[in-house]
Amino acid sequence: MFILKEIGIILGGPQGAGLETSMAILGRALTRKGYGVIADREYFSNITGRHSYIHMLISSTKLPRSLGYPVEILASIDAETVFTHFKDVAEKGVVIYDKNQLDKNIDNVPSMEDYTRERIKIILARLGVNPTIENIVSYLEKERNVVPIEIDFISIIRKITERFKIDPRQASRYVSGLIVSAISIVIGLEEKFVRYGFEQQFRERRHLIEHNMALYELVYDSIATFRNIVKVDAPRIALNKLMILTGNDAIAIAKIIAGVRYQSYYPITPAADESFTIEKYEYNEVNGKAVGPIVVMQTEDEIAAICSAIGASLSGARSSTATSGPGFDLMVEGISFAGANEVPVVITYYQRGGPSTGQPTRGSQSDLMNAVFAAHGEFARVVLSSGDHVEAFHDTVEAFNIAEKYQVPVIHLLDKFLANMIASVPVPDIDRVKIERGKIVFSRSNYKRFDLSNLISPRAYLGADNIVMWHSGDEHDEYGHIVEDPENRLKMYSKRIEKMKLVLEETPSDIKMGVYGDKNPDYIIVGWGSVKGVALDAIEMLGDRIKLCYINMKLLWPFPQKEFLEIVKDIPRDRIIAVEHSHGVNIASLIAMSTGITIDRKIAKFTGRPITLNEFIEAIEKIVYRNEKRMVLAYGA
Amino acid sequence: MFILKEIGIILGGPQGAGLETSMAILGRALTRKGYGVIADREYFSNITGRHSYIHMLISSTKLPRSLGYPVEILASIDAETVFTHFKDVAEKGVVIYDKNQLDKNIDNVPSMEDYTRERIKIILARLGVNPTIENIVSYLEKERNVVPIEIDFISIIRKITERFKIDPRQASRYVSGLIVSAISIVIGLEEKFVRYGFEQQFRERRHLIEHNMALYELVYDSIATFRNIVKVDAPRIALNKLMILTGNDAIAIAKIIAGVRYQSYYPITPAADESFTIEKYEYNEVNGKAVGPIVVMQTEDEIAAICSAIGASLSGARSSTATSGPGFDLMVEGISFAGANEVPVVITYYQRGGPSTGQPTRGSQSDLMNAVFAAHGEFARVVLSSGDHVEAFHDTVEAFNIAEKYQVPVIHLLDKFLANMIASVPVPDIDRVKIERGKIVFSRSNYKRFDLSNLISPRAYLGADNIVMWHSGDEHDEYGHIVEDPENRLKMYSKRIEKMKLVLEETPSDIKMGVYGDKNPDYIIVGWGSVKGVALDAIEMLGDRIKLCYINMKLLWPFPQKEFLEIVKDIPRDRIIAVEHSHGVNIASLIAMSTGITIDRKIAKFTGRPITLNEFIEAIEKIVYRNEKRMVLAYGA
Amino acid sequence: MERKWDYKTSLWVDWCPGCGNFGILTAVVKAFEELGLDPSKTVIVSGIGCSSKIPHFVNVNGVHTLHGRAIPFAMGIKLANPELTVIVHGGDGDLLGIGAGHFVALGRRNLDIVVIMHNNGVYGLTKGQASPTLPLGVKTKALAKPNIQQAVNPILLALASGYTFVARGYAFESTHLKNLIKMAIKHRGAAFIDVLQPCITFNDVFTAEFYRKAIYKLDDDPSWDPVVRKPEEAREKLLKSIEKSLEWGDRIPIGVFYVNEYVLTFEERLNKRLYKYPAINPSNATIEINGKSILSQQEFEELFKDYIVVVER
Amino acid sequence: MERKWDYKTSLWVDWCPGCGNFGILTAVVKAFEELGLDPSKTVIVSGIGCSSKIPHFVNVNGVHTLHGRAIPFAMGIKLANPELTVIVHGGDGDLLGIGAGHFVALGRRNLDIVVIMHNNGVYGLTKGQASPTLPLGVKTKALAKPNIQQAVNPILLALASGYTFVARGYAFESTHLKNLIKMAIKHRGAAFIDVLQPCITFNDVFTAEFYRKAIYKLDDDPSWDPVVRKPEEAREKLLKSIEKSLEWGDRIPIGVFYVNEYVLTFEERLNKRLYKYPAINPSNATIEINGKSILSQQEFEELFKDYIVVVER
Ligand SMILES: Cc1ncc(C[n+]2csc(CCOP(=O)(O)OP(=O)(O)O)c2C)c(N)n1
Ligand SMILES: Cc1ncc(C[n+]2csc(CCOP(=O)(O)OP(=O)(O)O)c2C)c(N)n1
Ligand code: SF4
Ligand code: SF4
Ligand SMILES: [Mg+2]
Ligand SMILES: [Mg+2]
Repeated sequence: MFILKEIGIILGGPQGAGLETSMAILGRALTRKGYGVIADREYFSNITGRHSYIHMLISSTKLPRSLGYPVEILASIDAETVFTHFKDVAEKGVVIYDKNQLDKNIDNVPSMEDYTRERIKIILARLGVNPTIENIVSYLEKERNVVPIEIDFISIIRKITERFKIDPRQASRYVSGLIVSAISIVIGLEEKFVRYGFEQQFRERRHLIEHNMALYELVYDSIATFRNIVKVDAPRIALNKLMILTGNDAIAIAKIIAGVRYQSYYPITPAADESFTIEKYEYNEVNGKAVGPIVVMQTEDEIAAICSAIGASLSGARSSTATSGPGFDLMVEGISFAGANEVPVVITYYQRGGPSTGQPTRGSQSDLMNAVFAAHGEFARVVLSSGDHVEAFHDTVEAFNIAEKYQVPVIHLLDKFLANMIASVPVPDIDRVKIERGKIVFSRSNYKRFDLSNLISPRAYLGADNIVMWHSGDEHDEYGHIVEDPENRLKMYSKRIEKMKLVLEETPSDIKMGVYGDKNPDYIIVGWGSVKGVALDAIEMLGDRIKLCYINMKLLWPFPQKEFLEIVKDIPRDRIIAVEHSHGVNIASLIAMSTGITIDRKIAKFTGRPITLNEFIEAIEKIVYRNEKRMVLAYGA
Repeated sequence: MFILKEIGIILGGPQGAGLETSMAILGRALTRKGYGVIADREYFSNITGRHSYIHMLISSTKLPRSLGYPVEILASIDAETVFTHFKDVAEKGVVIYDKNQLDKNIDNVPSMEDYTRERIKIILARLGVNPTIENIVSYLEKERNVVPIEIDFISIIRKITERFKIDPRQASRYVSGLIVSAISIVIGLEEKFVRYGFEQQFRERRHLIEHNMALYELVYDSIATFRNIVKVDAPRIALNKLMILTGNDAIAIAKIIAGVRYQSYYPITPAADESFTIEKYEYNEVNGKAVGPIVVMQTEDEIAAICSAIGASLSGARSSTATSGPGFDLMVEGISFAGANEVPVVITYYQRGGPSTGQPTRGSQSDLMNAVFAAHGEFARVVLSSGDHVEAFHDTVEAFNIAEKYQVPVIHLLDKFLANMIASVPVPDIDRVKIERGKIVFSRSNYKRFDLSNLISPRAYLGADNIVMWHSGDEHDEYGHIVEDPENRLKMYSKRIEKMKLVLEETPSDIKMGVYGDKNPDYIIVGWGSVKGVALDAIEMLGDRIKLCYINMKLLWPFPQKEFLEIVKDIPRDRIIAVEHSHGVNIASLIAMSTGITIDRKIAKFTGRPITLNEFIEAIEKIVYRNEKRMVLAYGA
Repeated sequence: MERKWDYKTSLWVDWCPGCGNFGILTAVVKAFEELGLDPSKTVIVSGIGCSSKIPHFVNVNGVHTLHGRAIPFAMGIKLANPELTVIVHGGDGDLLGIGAGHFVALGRRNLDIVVIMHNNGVYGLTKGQASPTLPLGVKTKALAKPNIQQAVNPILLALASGYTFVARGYAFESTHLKNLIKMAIKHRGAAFIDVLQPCITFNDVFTAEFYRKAIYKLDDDPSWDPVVRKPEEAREKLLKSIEKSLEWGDRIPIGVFYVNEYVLTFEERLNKRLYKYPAINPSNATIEINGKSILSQQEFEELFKDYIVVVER
Repeated sequence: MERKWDYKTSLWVDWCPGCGNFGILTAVVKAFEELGLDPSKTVIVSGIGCSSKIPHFVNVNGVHTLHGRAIPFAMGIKLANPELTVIVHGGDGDLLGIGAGHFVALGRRNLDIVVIMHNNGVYGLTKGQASPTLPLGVKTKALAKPNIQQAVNPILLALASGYTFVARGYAFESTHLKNLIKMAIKHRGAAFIDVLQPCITFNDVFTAEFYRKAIYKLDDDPSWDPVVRKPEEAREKLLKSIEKSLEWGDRIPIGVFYVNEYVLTFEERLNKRLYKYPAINPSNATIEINGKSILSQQEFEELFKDYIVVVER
């Protein structure tokens, strides 16, 4: 095998077997050595037993942005993983599997969905392979030159439990370390990095470090012949310090830095982890400075989450909530109250597969129109999206700034891909963080909360000395008292909507959108959110054949019509391609309504799995070379 | 005064004084004589004391469709009415007022909002009129040739209470009859029609008929000199039988005829009256046929309203709910469940002023985007609107048909104007009513609720013999069991969305839109819902100067792109005018996104009051003759 | 009894091994078997959560709805077709957190529905946050800090809300639980069973061991009679059961707390207004004849005569 | 006491003449006066309904929110600035219909908020539909048919939910009500007052005449002591007050049903985690210095060191 600049890995096993732990250990270990790492986590809406997997990319030259197929290493904890992913292993790749599973037949994998089983059986039948692990492994070996690496999971773990006198019922805890060890050995990661990974992970349970290092040695002995069989180049990324975190964590940390002091939530995938992280940091002192207190409130439902966040904002706290589609739906009425009363509040909205409960643990970008248009009546709202962890960090701060400067609800529209993806990223530059709270009134006589003389109302917090004020969801006068007079209505209603103009005028262009790639492109790709990474990699890879430019839309509402038109002014309409993790590719609708530009080249994916580089490139090629209009992608298990 | 073909009337007084009763009595009496009647009801979100009024039009030649200013008759119960509406009385019109209010100063009208008071004071000051009733009446008489008709309310009602030994605390009950009498006398309506009005109204409290007729005679004596001072032509409408009802009632009746058997609601203005009417008819037998039983369920909130309606539909009932903006917001998650599980359900959505509580008793069309786009995830939904009572009747039936044929949630998008407007309309032709329930399976082995072999799933009701089925808000397989397989996802998700195509293909064009006016117009006006009446009257009135055509959009989603493009294909883009009771005139956005046509001539009104004919004509003229782009209307108190 | 139907589906049950939900599933299936319920006339309605997956594992109609909303869905199903046996399953978060408003409302209606609550003290499916039944100050392993909210008492809340059958079962006392479920189904009116359910993955405080020690059966006390035997007894029996509901900790009673058959069911109340209900009901009433309204033009005008005006020339 | 503030706004009060809300308004204003509350440190939070218009008539901060949601809004306001006196006003529909879930949740938190419920048995502002407190079978004049749902018992529900101060007042017993309000405001923890409020326009059953005859004061019985005087008494006192809460009809008790100061307030619970809370709290904690983060780059990296990896070449 050649020395590779980057390698893809799939680690698979049943939910609950510790894959997340493996991902964290491996991610830290690799980053420690200086590699760039990214990893997507795919799992069912289930706590124990269903198939889950990590799809990881390790790069020696850059911080990776996207994932693709095939992968060099398939590391399986169970038979289901092999059945599910065998076809994704690269020619000359590696498959790691448990010896004890060799004779497992696909019909004896109850955790597999019937639909999937039938589908895979057909594939195997076409290949003429009997549906057992043994047959698949030998098929891979023979037909695809894949190197099989067999490990006896049971006997290795038994040795550990015996050596350390561990209750055998705890044995399964060691599977994650075993798989980390195996992968490390196969890619030749030095022991000290593996140890670092274990140390970081088990800081608070130090005995586990020792156990896992012992495990590492046993695995080493067992597969020593395969050491460094997959050769990845030495890292040459010019960064000495990195953060490795999920999107949830990036946003949680950003919220803390932005000064959130009230975060409400009702548990929901994939948003809850954000609140959990904030709660971990609810009060800290650093160099004698208090960071906090942050009240992190688990409410009785999402309605209470949004309403209490609005209440906290009225009292003067930077305030936010986090949810996904079903929860957002319940927040809509509350958001309309924030709109009517000009209350700053940030709603972090992680999209997952809908409608209804949909695919709770899978990703999507199908809620764009919901974020922009849900709620009765018209009022100013801002919808902001982020293309990756670093953007998400800074946009989170920006979301609070916009909310407070314009006294509007801001929806930060993200997705499950970002939420659960871990990535190694540069440490954010804290100096870049600006905290703008807008104009605040601390004490005033004859205070008018909704003064009509300016588009931005003078904001005072409840409790401000000598200030008494009213808020009402009913149409109100400058004091906040209910008034139904038509002239007052006309002024107050217009004022609230027309703030949107200020947002458009004053928001810096890099918050509105990012433009990447060729200055004189043949085609322009438009997307937002989690499309960014794969799009940037694709334009780079296709660069010598097709000149591409990617517009990463960030300010989705109000739509930055002027800037968008400026960028696309010279390109023929049929050379714009819109991409989205949805069926409708709804960004195209938003563009049409905001600019009159109709985009009919579209790339859609709505299986709940992220767009991978291989299929994306293929789709672009089909559009460019074969004049396809609509590409529906479906790669990934 | 000339003999008029039609006359406008304003009846005003405090909320709770019986204006609605006056409207009902007068409406029936006038219809009995053969006049066409329409009346808008304006009132505060208040039970007793705030200013409310009826704006009515009586026509001798047609069933009127819109209202306008100025009015021939201002009939006031209190001083506030005179202050609020004096400027709306036509030259040579009539003002009816209570003698006891003559010296009332505007500063002594506590029920008037401060904002309004100041506004009116400025107007009066400019006219040089002191703010008392006396001064206003004499101003009207001198400067505007208005005929003042003074009535001593107190003494007349005292006579009645004394004659019939009525508890004086009940005296206020007679105000509505008094004002009906006065108007009837002024327009020369014969006594028998007045009696008919009272008889219909007080069917169940017959003594009130006698009291009110006595009252009529007293009023007659008191203002006999003014008998028939306002001359309206004899009716010449060729209909012998009419219905007179509100929009709420028209829809309630239509639901009963359509076969609704479960209607859920949580009280909210202006939707609750619909459910109240259905409940009145919850079970009846006509010629031995059972109409019902209809379970009309007041739920604990709107979430329970939509969820229970979906549940009832699963059991096989034609099922619906009715609400307005705040309630709809709460239903969004439920609607997404209906979408995901292909459950037919009708949501009757009466728009009122938003956002938040907004203007709960005023009208708007500002919820279009909410109706079309609220809810996470993508799925088929249908949004249908109606331009008037007759349309609303038939569309209600159609809404159920569409819901059941395509197994989708249907949102019937109406507004407060229609809901509370009473109108005399032809009796609907019951033969036109078609009830289509779609394909139903009553018993089958190996039943698959979500069979993928057809875009329309085979529907069975819960309880069908030998059928067991599952529904899940999670993505599911053909049986309704949760499945996360990506291929199944792709198929099932697409299937649900692609039903929309069938709706577009199969819906008759008159349900999609109505086109009125000139075949070769200079300008095309596009609107929907309650814009229809005023638009049709305007194109008629402007017909000799500007050739106009009106497109009454009815099927709002899926948007009937093809038909729309066909109609506008020959008209320059700058000759299309969009009209809506909203700030954004959002139908233009929906058109832009669906057809690529950008409309930038817009007429907007968002004071909560309906667009009146006078201002609408003026706006069209300004657009046509002065090249104005955006007209914001604001007429009406 | 001849076993006509198989009440288990072939689906793989994806709860964690050792989860209390398995015990509940067994009891449900056994109860249905013993009652011989017709699967096509029986409906399990659930919310969202680990527990709410149960309809897929039982071979009767299943409606797996939205988080917290099983009760309103069930209400619509039942009102439209009162001949169905309708059973709601939900988690403690589902029914007493986001769904508490509906839980209270069902009590006020006494609709003939059974509500079975899988009470595991946590939000299982979202990875172990505190649920509304976890007591103040308890720190399970998934929590970073001890629980900051008090527990709601499900039995007390059900009694306060008007449920006319209130009981508590334990997931791993399967026969006892099965009997409670049978009684609840046979009861006319709103029935509630609070089922103590160990969550092996997230709740390391209220474990099977804990419950094994703490629970005792109300039945074991021969003087315990929770049934209102004449209307006048209702107040006193209610008070007794409320008193009993306050027991928690070392000694946790399971069994029937309260039964009152003297409150009219919602179906009976509707019957007073809709006369032929429940025999004729929304699911079986005729609404069209050959695609036409059941009313002729004349009948329509007769029915809605209040709105019709005949012009008098 | 010197009267520093005027607690009435100049707005016209647009309730129906004779409405019980006037009595409640008087009592509130008087209570505030006697407590000398600083209007700028006091907040009335309300839902939507006739009753919920009250903040506009009182000259302290007013937040007139969404139907049923006053409690969560109030929670956010109070948690963010625990120094505010926060009082929730709502209708019976607002708090026990659409808002019942929040009502229950507040009890579980024992947050230091007062909830005053205007109990008129109807949905006033939407024209008189039955509210959750209207008893089964009652037909008020706005109803076409007798009420088909049972009433929820607000006192019992509050007790079951964990409120630590529970009382009932009557709108037209203004002084008595004023005293209840003062006690509730002074109480540390979640306080609930059920205020019987005649609706002159829609409720012709539970009228002022009706109440005048039916109500009696708990205070009049010298043996009535609702206050938990030591923790061990809580259970017994709770049971007594529950028993009392069942009285309704000819004899309706008003006064204090239950007071328990031994339950930690939510603020106190938070203090255990956030140490300086409530003194330092979300409304007054520093979040920026001259528009910059309060942390330097180094401090940032220190705080989040768990996420940082230093590359080892
Ligand atoms: C509106 C909404 N909010 C949140 C969620 C996320 N969610 C899924 S299951 C669950 C809670 C599960 O807890 P519980 O009801 O106790 O059931 P268990 O899993 O413990 O059986 C939540 C909050 C959701 N599906 N919908
Ligand atoms: C989400 C929502 N649903 C319904 C309404 C309509 N609504 C306004 S006031 C009200 C009920 C009022 O009853 P209650 O809370 O008892 O207050 P009251 O008027 O009797 O004081 C309702 C249902 C609303 N504003 N918002
Ligand atoms: S997480 Fe708990 S409740 Fe859910 S399946 Fe596992 S053990 Fe059962
Ligand atoms: S309707 Fe009833 S509650 Fe509302 S203001 Fe009038 S009397 Fe008071
Ligand atoms: Mg639970
Ligand atoms: Mg009320």
